[in-house]
Amino acid sequence: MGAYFSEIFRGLQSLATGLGITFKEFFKPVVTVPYPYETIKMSDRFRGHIELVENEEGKPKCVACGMCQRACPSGCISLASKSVEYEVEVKGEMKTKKKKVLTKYNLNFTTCSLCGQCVESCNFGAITFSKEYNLASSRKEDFHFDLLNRLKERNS
Amino acid sequence: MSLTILNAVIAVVIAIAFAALNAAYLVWAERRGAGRIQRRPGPNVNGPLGLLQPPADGLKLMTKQLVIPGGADKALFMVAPVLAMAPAIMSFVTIPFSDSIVARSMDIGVLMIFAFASLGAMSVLLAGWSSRNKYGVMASVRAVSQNISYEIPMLITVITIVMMTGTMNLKELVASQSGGIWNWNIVPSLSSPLMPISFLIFFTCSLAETNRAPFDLGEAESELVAGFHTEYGSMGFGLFFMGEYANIVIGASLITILFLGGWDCPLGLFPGVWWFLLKIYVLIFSFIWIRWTFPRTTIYGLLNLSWKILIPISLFNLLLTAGLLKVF
Amino acid sequence: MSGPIHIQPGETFTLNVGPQHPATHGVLRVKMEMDGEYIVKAETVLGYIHRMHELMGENRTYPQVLPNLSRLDYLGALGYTHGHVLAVERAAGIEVPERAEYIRAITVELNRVASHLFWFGAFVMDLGGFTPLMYAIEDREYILDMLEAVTGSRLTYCYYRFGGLYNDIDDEFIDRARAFIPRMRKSLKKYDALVTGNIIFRKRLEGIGPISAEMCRKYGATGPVARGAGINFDVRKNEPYSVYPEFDFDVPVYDECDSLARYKVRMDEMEQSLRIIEQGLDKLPDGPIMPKKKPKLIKPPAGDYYQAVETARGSFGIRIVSDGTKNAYRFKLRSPTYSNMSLFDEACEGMMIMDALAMMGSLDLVIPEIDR
Amino acid sequence: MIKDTVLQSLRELFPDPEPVVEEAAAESAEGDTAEDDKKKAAKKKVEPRVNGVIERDHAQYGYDIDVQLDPGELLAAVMILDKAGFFLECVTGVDWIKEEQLEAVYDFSRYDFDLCRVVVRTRTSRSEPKVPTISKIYPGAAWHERETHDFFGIKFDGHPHLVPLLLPEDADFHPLLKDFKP
Repeated sequence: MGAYFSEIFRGLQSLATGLGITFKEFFKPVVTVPYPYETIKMSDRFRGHIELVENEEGKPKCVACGMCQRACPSGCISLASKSVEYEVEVKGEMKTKKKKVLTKYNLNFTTCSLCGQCVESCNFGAITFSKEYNLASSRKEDFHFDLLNRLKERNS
Repeated sequence: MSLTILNAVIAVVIAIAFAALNAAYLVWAERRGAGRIQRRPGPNVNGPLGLLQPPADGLKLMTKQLVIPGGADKALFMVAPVLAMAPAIMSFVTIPFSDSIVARSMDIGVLMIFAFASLGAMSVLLAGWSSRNKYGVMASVRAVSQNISYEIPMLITVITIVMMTGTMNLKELVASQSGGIWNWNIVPSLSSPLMPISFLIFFTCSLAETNRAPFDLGEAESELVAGFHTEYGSMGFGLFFMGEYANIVIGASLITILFLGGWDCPLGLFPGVWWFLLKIYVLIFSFIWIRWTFPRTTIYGLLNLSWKILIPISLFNLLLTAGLLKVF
Repeated sequence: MSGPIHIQPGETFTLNVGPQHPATHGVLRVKMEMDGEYIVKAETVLGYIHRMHELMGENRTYPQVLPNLSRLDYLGALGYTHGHVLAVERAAGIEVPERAEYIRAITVELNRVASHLFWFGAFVMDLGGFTPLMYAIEDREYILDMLEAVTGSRLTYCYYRFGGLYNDIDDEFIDRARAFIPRMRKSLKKYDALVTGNIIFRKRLEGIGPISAEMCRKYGATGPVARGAGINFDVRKNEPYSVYPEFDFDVPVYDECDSLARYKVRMDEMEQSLRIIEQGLDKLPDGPIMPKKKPKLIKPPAGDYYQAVETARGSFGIRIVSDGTKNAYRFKLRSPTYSNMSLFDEACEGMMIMDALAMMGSLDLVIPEIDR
Repeated sequence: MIKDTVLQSLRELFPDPEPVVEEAAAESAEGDTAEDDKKKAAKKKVEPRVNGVIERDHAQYGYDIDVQLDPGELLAAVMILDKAGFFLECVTGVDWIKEEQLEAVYDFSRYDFDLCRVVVRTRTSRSEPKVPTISKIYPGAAWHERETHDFFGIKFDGHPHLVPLLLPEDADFHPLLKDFKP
């Protein structure tokens, strides 16, 4: 009999404790961010999709070596280049040299797993992570990024 | 004669409007309250403080298609949500909001409310069974056994009060408690020393009767998906939802009338409808508060609570009060 | 609760719990033969998000598999990537600098706390209490923010590298981690009062869903499920790896074998993880985070290598059969919940559906990790 | 030490090197047809491992005892481990396509602090892979064997419910075989 009542009493006590906790929380300020109206700043190391890095002339740093393409586990990077001849002065003489110039750098973001292997594999620091996270669309094609175009748009 | 009919019609319309408005805005209050308890704002986009959320929800629900599952019993499927809402509104007719604001004061007011409350279980049973969903059937069977076992302690408690006051008329019940907090039924007196416990029992039972957490076994969203209204969409679901909140208002009003002195002021001054409303909204807040604090009970835990704790104690209280009423 | 007494043939019905059901936390399906509310027989159906990570492991080079591991278990991803890098380091014989190992241990334990926190919330939500989930998520967000600042992603980390780490932690991380420990301890007290002590909660779990030690052994259950059955088994202690021998921590073990025991094990484990983080931050040595000489191309010598680690859900094993090339010949992932879930069919027989689902919640299921 | 006792009782399964020879003879008898000649030639290049018990360095391999035996002896070995209180960690397969063999791998471990991981392997022919089920001893093996059957097509004799677990119900392919083309 005593156990019966003490169990009821302890049960009620535990319920009251719970109610006390939620009552206290009721008066605390909210902790959420009203998302579309306010956004938080992404941390410096946040890994968004990749972006080409430009050199001082506003041209991509990329030398089209293709390391990123090979490192990518899901094969979402495709790039193309062409050879361009250019002249340099070596010991007072003009010489023509060949250089690869990036003509296409496409990222298929639909299959990218944001692992960052491409950025790590790049020996020239030519790609970096963007801080974009508000990517949303109902069309798949919107995530086939032409990174060269994006670079141009950024510069213009 | 025609004036009485007009009076009655106006009263009924006001009752319906009050029930519907309460149902709609209690959803908003519940969501805001839950939000605050969980450290988030709740609905706050539609209108100031999100106050336009209920009409928006209502519009959305009304524009949706009512899908009747194949193999369902069509007639019963359609009747069930109406049966959830109608008794709740009917009950409002007898509830006295103040000395003068009452649609129809009846001598058997308490009995009538309980009769309509039992119909609520009927709607749950019909909804679950007619929608031909296994989860729905399981939920409705649960809900019915729950309603039956919780009506017993509830009625025993009411009998205790009726014995003390000698009336079943809700208005007279309140009148017998007027004149300050010391006259209320919740306060123990010489002839009824266990009234606070009775109040707790009645409160628990009304939580269970209205299928509120922690006794929301009929819905049990983590086990039975959505319980008896799994197959309901559009306004069918909306009616269940509104019926639930209308029932909550009834439950809170009943507690106020039976235990908390109705429209009586705690100090015995300026009684009026505002006191009644204040009391029921405090009670409704506590319903919301409890819902967002506790986990759900099990079906056998629920029945154990009713048959092993609530019924014996309320019976004991009945006997004790009966005996003491003879003495004092 | 005792099971059904008389089952007449033809009086049972089949209930499909899942693949879309709130209690299955994903796309798990359990075909239940029901007698009213009682389960007569259950059969788990898997494979709704099977992605064949093992074949991907064979088709890709070792570094390319790195992001896959965090997709196994989205709640405690670092534990799984830790197992992977340790396995490859063991196979290829790569030395790891001490600082890197300490940071790994700290981040893994933080991730374990985050995982247990989310489990705690989801479990109480299984039982019908919604609010604790929100409190748990609030604390978990703190950890995720912290890990995001270091690793660059919130859930599917790709932070560990063979031989070390992707990048070093900074002072800000250390400060935040130090601030997190007292905050979490306070929260644990709150959870204890709000949930663990609650009579409704206890009534739902005490004595419900018994999983005995012998059953654990026969099914190969590990982690909190085994520890809730009185088995003192934790890979961190039984088969020490990384820098765990340096830490002073206890393995919580409860003998009750019921759902409440499994719950308590996880709640106590959070406290132990905090202790490890605390010690790790104190002992954190200076130095490089990558070895000085690291092979450019990872080609482990031919052989069969196995590595087990203790993740939030139990013993995660990874077997690498190498044939000396840059791709693994066989890449086997032994996921803990797979074994833990396999005993559900037997354990839930004769239980009521609500108790069975509470027990399922106490197994801490992450479906992508079962299906792989 | 549990390791020594288990090592000893497992070694008792191999009384002398004779069974190894028998197995090799039986296999060559099986592949008598002319079509198999090519495969036989391939087999000769890479000799499969001889059955037996090997002690491994835990630090290097991650396990202590490495047993390879015939499918027929599997149950005896598993029973020894069951009696010694091991738990089943997992079951998996390896496709040795060059040797025309499929290998079923069983990992066992212990709950106590007497660290000892045992790997039991058994090889079966690739054309008709058949291994007895251990789900009678370890019910937990049922799922692992179904998974291995999914991925490699190894038939587990006596398995109560050998239907695809992770793959679709109607799957008739085995993705982890080295000659699998999606």
